[in-house]
Amino acid sequence: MNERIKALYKTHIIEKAKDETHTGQLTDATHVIEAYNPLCGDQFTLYLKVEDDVVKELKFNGYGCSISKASTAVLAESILGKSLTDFGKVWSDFMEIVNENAKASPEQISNNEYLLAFAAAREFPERKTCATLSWEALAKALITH
Amino acid sequence: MNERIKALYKTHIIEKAKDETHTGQLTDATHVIEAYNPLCGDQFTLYLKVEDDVVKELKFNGYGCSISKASTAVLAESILGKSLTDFGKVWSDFMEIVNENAKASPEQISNNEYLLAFAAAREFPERKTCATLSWEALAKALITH
Amino acid sequence: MTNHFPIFSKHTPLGQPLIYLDSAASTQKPQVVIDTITDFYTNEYASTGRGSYWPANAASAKYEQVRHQVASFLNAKSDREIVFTSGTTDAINKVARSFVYPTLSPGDCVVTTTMEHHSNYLPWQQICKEKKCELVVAPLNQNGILNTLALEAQLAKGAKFLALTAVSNVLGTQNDVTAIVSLAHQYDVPVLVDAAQAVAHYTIDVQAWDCDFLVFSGHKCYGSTGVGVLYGKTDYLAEMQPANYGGGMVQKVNTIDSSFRPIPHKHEAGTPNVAGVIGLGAALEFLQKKGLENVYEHEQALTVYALNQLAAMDSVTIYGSVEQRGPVISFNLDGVHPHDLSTFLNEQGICIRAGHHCAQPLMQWLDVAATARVSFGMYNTKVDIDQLVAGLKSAYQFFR
Amino acid sequence: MTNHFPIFSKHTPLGQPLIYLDSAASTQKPQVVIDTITDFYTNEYASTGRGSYWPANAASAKYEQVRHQVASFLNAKSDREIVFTSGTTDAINKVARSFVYPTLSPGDCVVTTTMEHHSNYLPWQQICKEKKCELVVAPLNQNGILNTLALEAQLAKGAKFLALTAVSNVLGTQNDVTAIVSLAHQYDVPVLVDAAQAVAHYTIDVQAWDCDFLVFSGHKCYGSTGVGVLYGKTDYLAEMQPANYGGGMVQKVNTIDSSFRPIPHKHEAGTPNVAGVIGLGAALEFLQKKGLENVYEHEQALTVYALNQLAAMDSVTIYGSVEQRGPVISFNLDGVHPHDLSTFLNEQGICIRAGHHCAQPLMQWLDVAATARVSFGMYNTKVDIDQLVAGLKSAYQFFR
Ligand SMILES: Cc1ncc(COP(=O)(O)O)c(C=O)c1O
Ligand SMILES: Cc1ncc(COP(=O)(O)O)c(C=O)c1O
Repeated sequence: MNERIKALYKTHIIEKAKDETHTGQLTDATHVIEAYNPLCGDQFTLYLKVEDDVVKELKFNGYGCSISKASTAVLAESILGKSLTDFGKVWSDFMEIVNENAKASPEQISNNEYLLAFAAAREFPERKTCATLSWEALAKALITH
Repeated sequence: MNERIKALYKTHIIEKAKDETHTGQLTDATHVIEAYNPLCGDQFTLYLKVEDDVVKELKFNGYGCSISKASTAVLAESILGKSLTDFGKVWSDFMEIVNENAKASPEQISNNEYLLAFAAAREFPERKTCATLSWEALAKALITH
Repeated sequence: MTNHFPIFSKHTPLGQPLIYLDSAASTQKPQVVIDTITDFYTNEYASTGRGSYWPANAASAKYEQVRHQVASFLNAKSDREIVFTSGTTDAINKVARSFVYPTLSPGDCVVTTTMEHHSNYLPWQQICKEKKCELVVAPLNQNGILNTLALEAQLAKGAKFLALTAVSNVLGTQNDVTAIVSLAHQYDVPVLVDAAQAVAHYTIDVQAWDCDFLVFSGHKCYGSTGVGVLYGKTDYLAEMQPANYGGGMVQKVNTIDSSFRPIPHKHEAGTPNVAGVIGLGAALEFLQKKGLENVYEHEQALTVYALNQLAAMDSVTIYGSVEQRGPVISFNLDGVHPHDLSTFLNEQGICIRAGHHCAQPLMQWLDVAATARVSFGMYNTKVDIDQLVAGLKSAYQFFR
Repeated sequence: MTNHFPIFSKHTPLGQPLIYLDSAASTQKPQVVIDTITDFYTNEYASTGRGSYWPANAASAKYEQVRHQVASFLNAKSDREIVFTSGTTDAINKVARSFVYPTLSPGDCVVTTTMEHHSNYLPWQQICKEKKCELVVAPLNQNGILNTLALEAQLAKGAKFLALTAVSNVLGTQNDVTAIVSLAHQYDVPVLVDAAQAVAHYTIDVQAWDCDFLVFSGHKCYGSTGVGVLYGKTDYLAEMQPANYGGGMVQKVNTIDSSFRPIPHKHEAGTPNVAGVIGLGAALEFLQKKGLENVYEHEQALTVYALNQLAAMDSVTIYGSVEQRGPVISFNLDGVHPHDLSTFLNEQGICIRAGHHCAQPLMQWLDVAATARVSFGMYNTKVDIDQLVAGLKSAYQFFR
């Protein structure tokens, strides 16, 4: 098996893609966010309960490739319990990590190994939209709100 | 001056293009025919007086290149006094003479030197529509009539 | 056969031989097509139209010669029935917008099928929406074959038009176009056939099929990008309003109105894709030299072989019927998302398609969000399929 | 400069060096453009879109890169403002049909000018006819320059749209686009600029010009056939309905309706002319390397030289103004029909255009049925013009 593909799907991604900790839905969500990629049909619905700017609960369900699933799971973990303001930094870090044009190396950006697991997306720019699908949708929904 | 161009515009064509014998119009025409080439803007109006299938009078006016002018003048001469039925043969001969894919040589088709003057159009297929402009319009008008 | 296609003599950036299994999206180009385009631009480029100089007259002559070639390729009655467009999508939109739209009144219906590509679905949906008409989507039988009984019931109700693909770009289903057109004509319903997935694979005969319109793209039959063909019966093309207005299609322009040139020219506004058309001509000649019967036989053998190989894998689900299908196979590998599969196989030089293949209505019918798809061209071999199967096996292991 | 253009290293079929004076119809192609297209088809061909394999991802990346290149070539604010079309004509029809048409009510008016090419005249005429609106044709001053007073009067009456060429393809007149757009905006009239005759000749700056839409064709700026550009301001492009529906432009397809992708993608239905777009990218890069200021200076010098040479001949009538003109000159030679002239010059390897140049309204204004036209590209030289003048002199003799 070649090294590039191993790097892309390193254990954390395959592991997180199968992680069902946050799958499900919330009936009392304050925000319901649709993340949809028209080019491949991948689709997630994110349910958030935000109180006083803090994400108290998050569940998601949907359909997608391992990268989009894993990145949604990691998003859930990264934001849960955080204030939206604090999360801004994590969000930008993640975007930089997957950005193939970024100047900084992934390791210079963050030391969170779950975020860093997506660094190989830099080598696969056509998969970047998978990594950022839910992240982009979340930002868009919370900004327009 | 090169030979091809001389052949195309041989004396008969330049001569006939300037020939005003049949220019003018008829107020008592039985047929008024518009010959128009949308690609170059050339345009002639033909006035015919046809009685008992015989073309008794013909005048034309309009605007065009020497080839279309000369071919209209030659058309006028060839049809005047003829029955439309008899003219059919002249019409086909002329079309064959200018047809670059014809099997017969121009000289095999006709010995009318005014018709033969257009044979060089075979070498200039893009000018064929100039040679046939009025001829085609006439055929179309008399067939649909 | 690959020796005609220069791309196969190279390796991928990762150093693998290229195994191209996405011809349904677009075919690779034979050397002779590339050379024809290069030669045109290099040695005798000019725009077509009324240039009475070399190379403009040469370019115009070639352009019209390709029209003639397309007419005989499709067995059309006359060159005038051939309109060049920028692709299948453009051609379908022209017919929808300029031929069908003006005939629709509120409450009318237009019929299409569940297996259409978005390009043969959305134009009809949108004109129906605008005109408050109904888009009737003819259903499929369980095996992915068109339900002709249901179709006939819809036609009998007084449909205004039927738009139908010759071959599904997902299931590979090959419709019995002759029978369906004849059915539609019993109810006086004109038919457009989307031949995008047929043109490179078997012989099209518009007179035998008796379809009223037929469309395809050059890039899917070994030709240039940006060029397509709209075939239409003379009377229909003559009746149809131009979709675009501009240079080259006009007779006389007056201040308030204008008159247009006869068909096909009135449907070709603006400077055409001359190099594209000339490249298409080279592609059709190439296809005809190889012989569409030979191509068909070769690709059918490959398809059967691939279906057998895939069916032998427990982890693979194949969609659609086994009978009567073009060289297109959609499937899913248990537990592996098509996109992950595609990325994985790409590392081995194997190109497959993943996604909804611009056929969301069909995906809804299949009840999947996406499939993996392989499709073949004349350059594919059994070795490609063996590599694919090996790749599927290691992907299955890797993603477990 | 000719050494970049391989066609000039050959002779015509009659054995003459090629003197190409028809760049306003279409420009010749530099080697680098031809090589880019050949290389794409030969070494990394694939369709764009969601292919997660090489070469599809490479093709998509290049395609989007050219979009970015076009945006910066035009000084657009964002790549999203750039839509690829099949040409100028296609782009204008899209705006007429999908942006202006829906805003028209009976009695409204759309303004264009007497110097427009049919492609920027007929689309407006036809939508006005359909909507029972008036097409107002802004008049010219005696010297062929737009009469801005008359134009302003029309705009003040409440026009819905203004469609205007940057440079006349017959007279060469170069309109003061910035001033005219600003005038139109005073009356809240959006403006489309037809830059077909500008793009290869001087710097376009859509922000400085402040035009709402701008269109051009690849084949007139040293690029491929079958590709064009529609620039539109973000809000307008977003508001504009798609003109075509099909693959690649859709978000979600439901039975009754569908949602579309954001701009620019919603305006690009179907497989695009990928090779054409990539060729356009190479052409713009080539143009920028040569420097549009240098090109402008060179072509202006040629134009002045040619105007002087022609003016010195009593038998020649030149149309239009001497000031402010692009490298296009229309004229007539006494007693010699332009078509005869063109055929005559062609025998000497000299290519000129003859006819109405798809500008019948302007021909009516000039009160001629046809003109002869010469136009220059970066590859022309004074020697070409000397040859032309010599040719005109012998033609005059020959046809006396
Ligand atoms: C001023 C002008 N506008 C529009 C066009 C139409 O361009 P195209 O034929 O490439 O669509 C042309 C050239 O043909 C032109 O010169
Ligand atoms: C069945 C079918 N119809 C229509 C199309 C659209 O063709 P194009 O994108 O070349 O316009 C395609 C392919 O994309 C197709 O497979």
